[in-house]
Amino acid sequence: MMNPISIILIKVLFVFILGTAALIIMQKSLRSLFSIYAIQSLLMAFVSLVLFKETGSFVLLALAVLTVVTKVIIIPYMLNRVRKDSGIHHDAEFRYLTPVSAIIIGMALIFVIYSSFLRVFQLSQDNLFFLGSVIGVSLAMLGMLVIFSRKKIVTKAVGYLMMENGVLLFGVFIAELPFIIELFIIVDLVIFILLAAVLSMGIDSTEEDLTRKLNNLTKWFKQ
Amino acid sequence: MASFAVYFVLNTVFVLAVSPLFMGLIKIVKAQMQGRRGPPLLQIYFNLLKLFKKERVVSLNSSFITLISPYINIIFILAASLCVPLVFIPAANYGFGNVILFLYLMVMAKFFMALGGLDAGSSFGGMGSSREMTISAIFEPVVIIVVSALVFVLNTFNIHQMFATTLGSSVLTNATLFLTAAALFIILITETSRVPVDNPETHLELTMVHEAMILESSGPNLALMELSHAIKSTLLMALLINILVPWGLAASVTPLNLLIGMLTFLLKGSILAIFMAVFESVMAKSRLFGLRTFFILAFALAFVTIVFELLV
Amino acid sequence: MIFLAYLICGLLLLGIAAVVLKWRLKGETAAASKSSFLNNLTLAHAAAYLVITGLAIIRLPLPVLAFNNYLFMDPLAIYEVLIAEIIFFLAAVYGRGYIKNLLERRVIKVESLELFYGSFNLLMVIMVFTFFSNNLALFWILLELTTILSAVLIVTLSDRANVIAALKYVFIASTAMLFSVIGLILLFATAKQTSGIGTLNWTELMLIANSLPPSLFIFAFVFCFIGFASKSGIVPFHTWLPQAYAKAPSMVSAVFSAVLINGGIYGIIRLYSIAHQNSCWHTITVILIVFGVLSIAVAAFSMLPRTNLKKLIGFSSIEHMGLVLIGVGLGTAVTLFWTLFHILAHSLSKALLFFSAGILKNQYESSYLQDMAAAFKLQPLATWGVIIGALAVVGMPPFPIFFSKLFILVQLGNFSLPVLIVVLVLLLIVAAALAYLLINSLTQPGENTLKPYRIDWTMKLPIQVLFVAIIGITVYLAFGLSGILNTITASLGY
Amino acid sequence: MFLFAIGVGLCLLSALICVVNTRRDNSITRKAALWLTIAACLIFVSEGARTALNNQPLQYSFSQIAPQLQFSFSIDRLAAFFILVISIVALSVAIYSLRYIEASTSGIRRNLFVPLMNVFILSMLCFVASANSFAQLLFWELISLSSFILVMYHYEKEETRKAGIFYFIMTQMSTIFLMLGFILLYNATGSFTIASSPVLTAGTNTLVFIFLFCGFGIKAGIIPFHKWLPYAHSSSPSNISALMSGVMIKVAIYGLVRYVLFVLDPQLWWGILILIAGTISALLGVIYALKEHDIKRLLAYHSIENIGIILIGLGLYIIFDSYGLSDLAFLSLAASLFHTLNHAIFKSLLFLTAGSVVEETGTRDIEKMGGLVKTMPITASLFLIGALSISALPPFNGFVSELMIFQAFFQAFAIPSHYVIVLLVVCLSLFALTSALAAACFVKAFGVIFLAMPRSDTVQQAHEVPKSMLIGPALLAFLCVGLGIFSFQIFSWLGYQPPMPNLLWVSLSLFIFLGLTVILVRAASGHVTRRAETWACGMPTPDSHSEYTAAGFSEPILTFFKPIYKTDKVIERNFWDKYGAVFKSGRADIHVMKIFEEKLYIPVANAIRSISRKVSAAQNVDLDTFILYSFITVIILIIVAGWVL
Repeated sequence: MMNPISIILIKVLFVFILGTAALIIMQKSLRSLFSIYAIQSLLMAFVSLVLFKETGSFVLLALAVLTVVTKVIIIPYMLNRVRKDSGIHHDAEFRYLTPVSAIIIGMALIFVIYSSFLRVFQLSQDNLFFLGSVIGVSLAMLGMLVIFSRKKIVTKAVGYLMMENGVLLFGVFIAELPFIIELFIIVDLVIFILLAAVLSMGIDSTEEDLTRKLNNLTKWFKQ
Repeated sequence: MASFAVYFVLNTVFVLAVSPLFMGLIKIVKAQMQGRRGPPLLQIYFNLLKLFKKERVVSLNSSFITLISPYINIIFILAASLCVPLVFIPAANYGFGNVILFLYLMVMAKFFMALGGLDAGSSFGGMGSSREMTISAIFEPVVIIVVSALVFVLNTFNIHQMFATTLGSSVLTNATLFLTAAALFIILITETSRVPVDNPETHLELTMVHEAMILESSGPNLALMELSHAIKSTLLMALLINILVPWGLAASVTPLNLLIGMLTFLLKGSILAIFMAVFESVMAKSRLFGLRTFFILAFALAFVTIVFELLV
Repeated sequence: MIFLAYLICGLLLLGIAAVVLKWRLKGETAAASKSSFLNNLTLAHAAAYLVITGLAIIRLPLPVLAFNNYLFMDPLAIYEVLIAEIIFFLAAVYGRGYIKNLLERRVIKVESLELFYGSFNLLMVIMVFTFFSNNLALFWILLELTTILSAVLIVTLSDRANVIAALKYVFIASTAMLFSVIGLILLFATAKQTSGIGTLNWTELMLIANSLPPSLFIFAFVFCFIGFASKSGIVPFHTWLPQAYAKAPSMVSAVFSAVLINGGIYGIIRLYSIAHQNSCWHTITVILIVFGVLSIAVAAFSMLPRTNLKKLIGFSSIEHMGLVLIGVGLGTAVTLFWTLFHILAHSLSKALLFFSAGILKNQYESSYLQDMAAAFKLQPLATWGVIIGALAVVGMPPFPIFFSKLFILVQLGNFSLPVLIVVLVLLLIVAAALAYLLINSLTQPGENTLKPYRIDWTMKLPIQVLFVAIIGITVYLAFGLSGILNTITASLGY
Repeated sequence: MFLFAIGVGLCLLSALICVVNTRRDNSITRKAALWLTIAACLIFVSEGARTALNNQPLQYSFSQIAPQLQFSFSIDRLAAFFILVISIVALSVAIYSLRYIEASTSGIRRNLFVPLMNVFILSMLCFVASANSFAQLLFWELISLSSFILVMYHYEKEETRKAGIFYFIMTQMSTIFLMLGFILLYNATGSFTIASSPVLTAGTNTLVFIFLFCGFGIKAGIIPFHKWLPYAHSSSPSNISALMSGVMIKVAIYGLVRYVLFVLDPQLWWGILILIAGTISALLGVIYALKEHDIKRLLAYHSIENIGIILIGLGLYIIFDSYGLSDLAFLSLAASLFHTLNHAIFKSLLFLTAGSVVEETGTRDIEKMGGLVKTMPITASLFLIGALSISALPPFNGFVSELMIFQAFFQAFAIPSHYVIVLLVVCLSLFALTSALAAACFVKAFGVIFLAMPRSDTVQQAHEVPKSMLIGPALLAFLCVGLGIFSFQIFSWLGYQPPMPNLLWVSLSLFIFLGLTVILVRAASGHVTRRAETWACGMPTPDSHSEYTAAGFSEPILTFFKPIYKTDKVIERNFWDKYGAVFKSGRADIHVMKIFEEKLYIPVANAIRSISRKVSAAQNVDLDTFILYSFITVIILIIVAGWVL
């Protein structure tokens, strides 16, 4: 019922999204990290567009526009501001997993999720929906993996954003999902980022040097 | 009722009368064994009379316990004496004769004797009480097992009825009674504070138990203590005698029977007293903590009785 | 209508606050008057909410649906809202003296008062609407907003440790909540597949509950559960909780412990009551009981080495959420009845504990147990508050948790004896830990250097009210509460 | 039932009076409240006695409050008997407390004393009267709670803290076992009502028994679970110790009797289990008591001993019953219950008088007492009566119940199984040992506390206690004698003819002998009594240091039972180098191992502690790890949801 080209397109986009996820897991330079995130969000917007073309639901179009505006432009911009203010440009510390093992775990994860979903969705109506859900959940899990395997708060924030992307990816396949919900999710996301940024620098940023504070923060984190 | 009243008077008077006699007899035999002449047979009676007449000297530290404990001793021992018929068995026993009652009446006496020992605050008294209570506690299971063997064999827990049963049967039917009797003998030795458990003749702190407790007693108090001790010995002897060789014990209250009963008891008691004296002379005083073996022996004897009876 | 009343009430007061702060209490005005003004507003807000809810209970035939079925009011929602409002109100009363104390001790800054009270009021509004939201997605969003507001409330004390605690809270709760969205989407898809129209409304989901495909529903439930569990401090998503409770001001801790964590459980109860219509509920029972037991276990073992009173109380909340989860999971009308009662009892007891702990913390300027010397002499009321609260939480009669705990356990025994034994042993450890820590800390002899800290009557009043309330609800159970709880149970389709 | 309700009302009113007046330190309020309690107790005593005699059960049910939540009460003969036991002791304790509370403590804390005591007494009564197990559990917890707070009364003391923690944990443990038992019963029968339930399967029957036995056993202080008892009894105020030791642990016995007799289907091995547990408790209890020099702890260990004796009776009942020997079974049960009453009476008596002594001397260490018989003669006499009763000496009440147990034992030969007979004979001998050791222990206790010279200065300032502190115990002492002498008549009155001697005749003969002896001695002797110094082998005037001490007194017995005490000897040496400087010094240390504490309680506590540390350590990490936990959980959930469900 769907245009085969669209299906192939979406599948290709999925592959790219996973690729960006892998890059986010490995990337040490914060600047590139944010760029990759922007690219990933752009790919998400493309998925929405493709689906919009298929279903004609304007919700998806709005979603694509919203994604581009917030995730491709605003959020990376804000993140870069934080990066410049704090003076931290690299996050080279990994916990629990090295980049290579993280990728391997990630692959295993995708397979596990795939096989679990396969059993549950036995009589699924929609092949693409199934694929979307697998990729979405995997992306969410990979985002979580980023959160716990990277040291810096900003990187963790990117991990969280990636999780959010995964969830949205899952969501776009159900066109009827009320638009207001999606909007709320994105608003929530923006608030979250603001909060995380403010928190990670402390409330009273005028009094003390930001750099020292951020360094302290990692130390404080031990307890 | 009448029969019991007669028993009450007769048994009490008889036990009061003969108890010092056996004590004296034991003393004489022991002296003879040691190559001495020993006191006259009736010396104990004179001693008691003399003590009754003397003044009472009590410690400055002592309290009313010292005053009442001799009385408590004698009355409880006398009450216990009602449980053990020496001469004849009354028709009704009004609850006397219960073997546990018998034992615990004696424990009550012992309890107050031990308190009396502690009352003056002398270290001798304390030591005596401590040792006495220790021995009695350690020995209690033995006594109870022996008693339960008796109860088992004779199928009653009333001493009066036990005697009636043994009186009505020959020794052979109750062969296991000999085992019990041996155990009873050990009880007798222990409860009357004799060698190897205690040495009644000594005032040496290493060995004394019973004597240490009554060290502070004097005058009538001491007399009552001595008398109750003598009665206790007689009662336990009577228990052994009337279980093992009850013949002569009067079954009905006639003057002749009573006379025979008294005479046979005197005879049997004298033989047992002599035997005890001999036994005491050939034994050595044991360490306090060495008594375990002695007690275990009695325990084993009684236990074997029970097992024999169970299996047969 | 009624919902608008709630909303307008909140907006109106915020407006007044903004205006007055701008014109009258500008900068140089004393901190105390500003604080008391803001507190008055908050009190008024909470009181207004209580009145509205009271009116709603008396006047409205339940359930009420409004705003295109996005909001609704059914017995369970009213019940939870009432609990929340009572606690908020008491916390506001308590806060009057408490915030004054904090200001005096310069723990909180005058500038952050607006932020603090603003978030506090907003949290109240959002909490109320969380319970009133009929739509699962709306529910999710509001629940997520409470996380952010809580983080703000924690952070207003502007201590490093607070920032870290807030950060942990935000990260752990939000990441888990994202999985709930996946669950929601799955649920939506499942509903759509079943009835043709995708819906996330409780009311509509209840209608089609028995025709939902079990395996998909379980899947959706599990994902939703992850998020809701993290909001309720269910192990292993609980890790934010002890620290957040310890670092937040005590009036906020009380709200967290008595209201906020009910939010997640509320969602689980709703979802479970849908599952209950479905054939899959036995499976879900197992999941819930496993997590319940796990929560109790971890909480029990974590309590023993605690040295911080507020953390200790936090772990006790985790334990109780575990128990509530078991109660929900057993899925009979009786257990639901007692679980709901348990939620009420737990909220009151926890509020009591945190209010008392707050006084003790102000007295000793520390919430470490080993510092609390001569507590009976210095702060008798707070000490008794902690003791009574602890006894109530352990489940001693005549405190209400005794009943709910016992009857939940009775049903658990029916479910599985070994699990019951495990739970009982764990509860024993909880009781032992509480007794051990409290006895050792509160009976310490004190030096004479410490002087009793003067406590405002507004801080004492809530504690006294809670004393009465805790005993009162046991009595009230016989005179009406029982009927209310039965209505709620029936309304959930048991 | 109406009068009972009035009694309950009076108790609550009395509690209320004090609660309302908490802020003021007013002795009149407390006195008034206590008088109300006394009145209530009198009602309970008379009503309990009446119901026990009439043998007509009283019943009352409240309407159902919530699902499963209903209160109902039923007082049958057994319950009435226990109500009688509780209220008699409560009565004398209340009388005793009139002055004790005022004398012993100060401050407004006293105001909490009366209400808590009332709640304590009431909850015990209600536990006994409850007709459903749910209500029993509730009152059980109330008993625990009120007594726990009372134990913590002197909370400033280090030992009280330890006792409180120990007590709280143990009572919670007992509640948990009871809960298990009750829940099992509920799930098997579908109701909380305490009634015989034929539908129980053998497995449930056994499990319920084990749970209930452990639950009630902990509260009763059966040996492996006994450790709380000496701590809690010794550190609580003495009137509370009297209540706890006198009646609280009996409430546990009531529970056990109730369930074993009326609900479950007893098996032979239960009887054997109870018998062995009872024998061990009795023996070890008294052996531990012998080494104690803390008067209240000594009494507490004797409570363990006596609970053991009560259990022996109960165990014998089950054993005989399962062989169909109903006469013997009844004798054992009667003995067990009678001993329950007796122990309640004499142990409260002992605790109350010990309380007076502790109050006057300011110490619980008997090694520091001595000579009190001269300054406190009435207290001493009352204590002596208690000591004689607990040592099971005729004609006091303790003797009668032990006599009955002995007689039951003696008839063990009626049992067909030889193994059981041998077991019974072994238990019998140990039981005899127990009773003799108890006598030894009380010779020590009475001798060292009251007799001879004072061992420390504080003791010399002791005075006789006020009247109410004598009347309370005197009431109990009177019962000790009365219940002993008239035991046969009392049993006949209740319609049971026990095969035991009529102690009235024994007492009569004792009386006759006493009269005769006194007359004869008076007649013979010169009535001269001279006071002189104690003879000390010619040494200078003996002072209190040369007295025999409590430690010295019990030393021989301790030596006999060395293997049980597990004395731990640590001997280290000093080595001297050639200049005389120490280069290794050491110490010699002998201490009696607290075997249960060191081998059972502490290892368990340590195991829990180490798990706790690990669990805590796992949570004492940073955010990354927390997220990792969530991550792993989510993966597991996905796998489980996908593959398992």
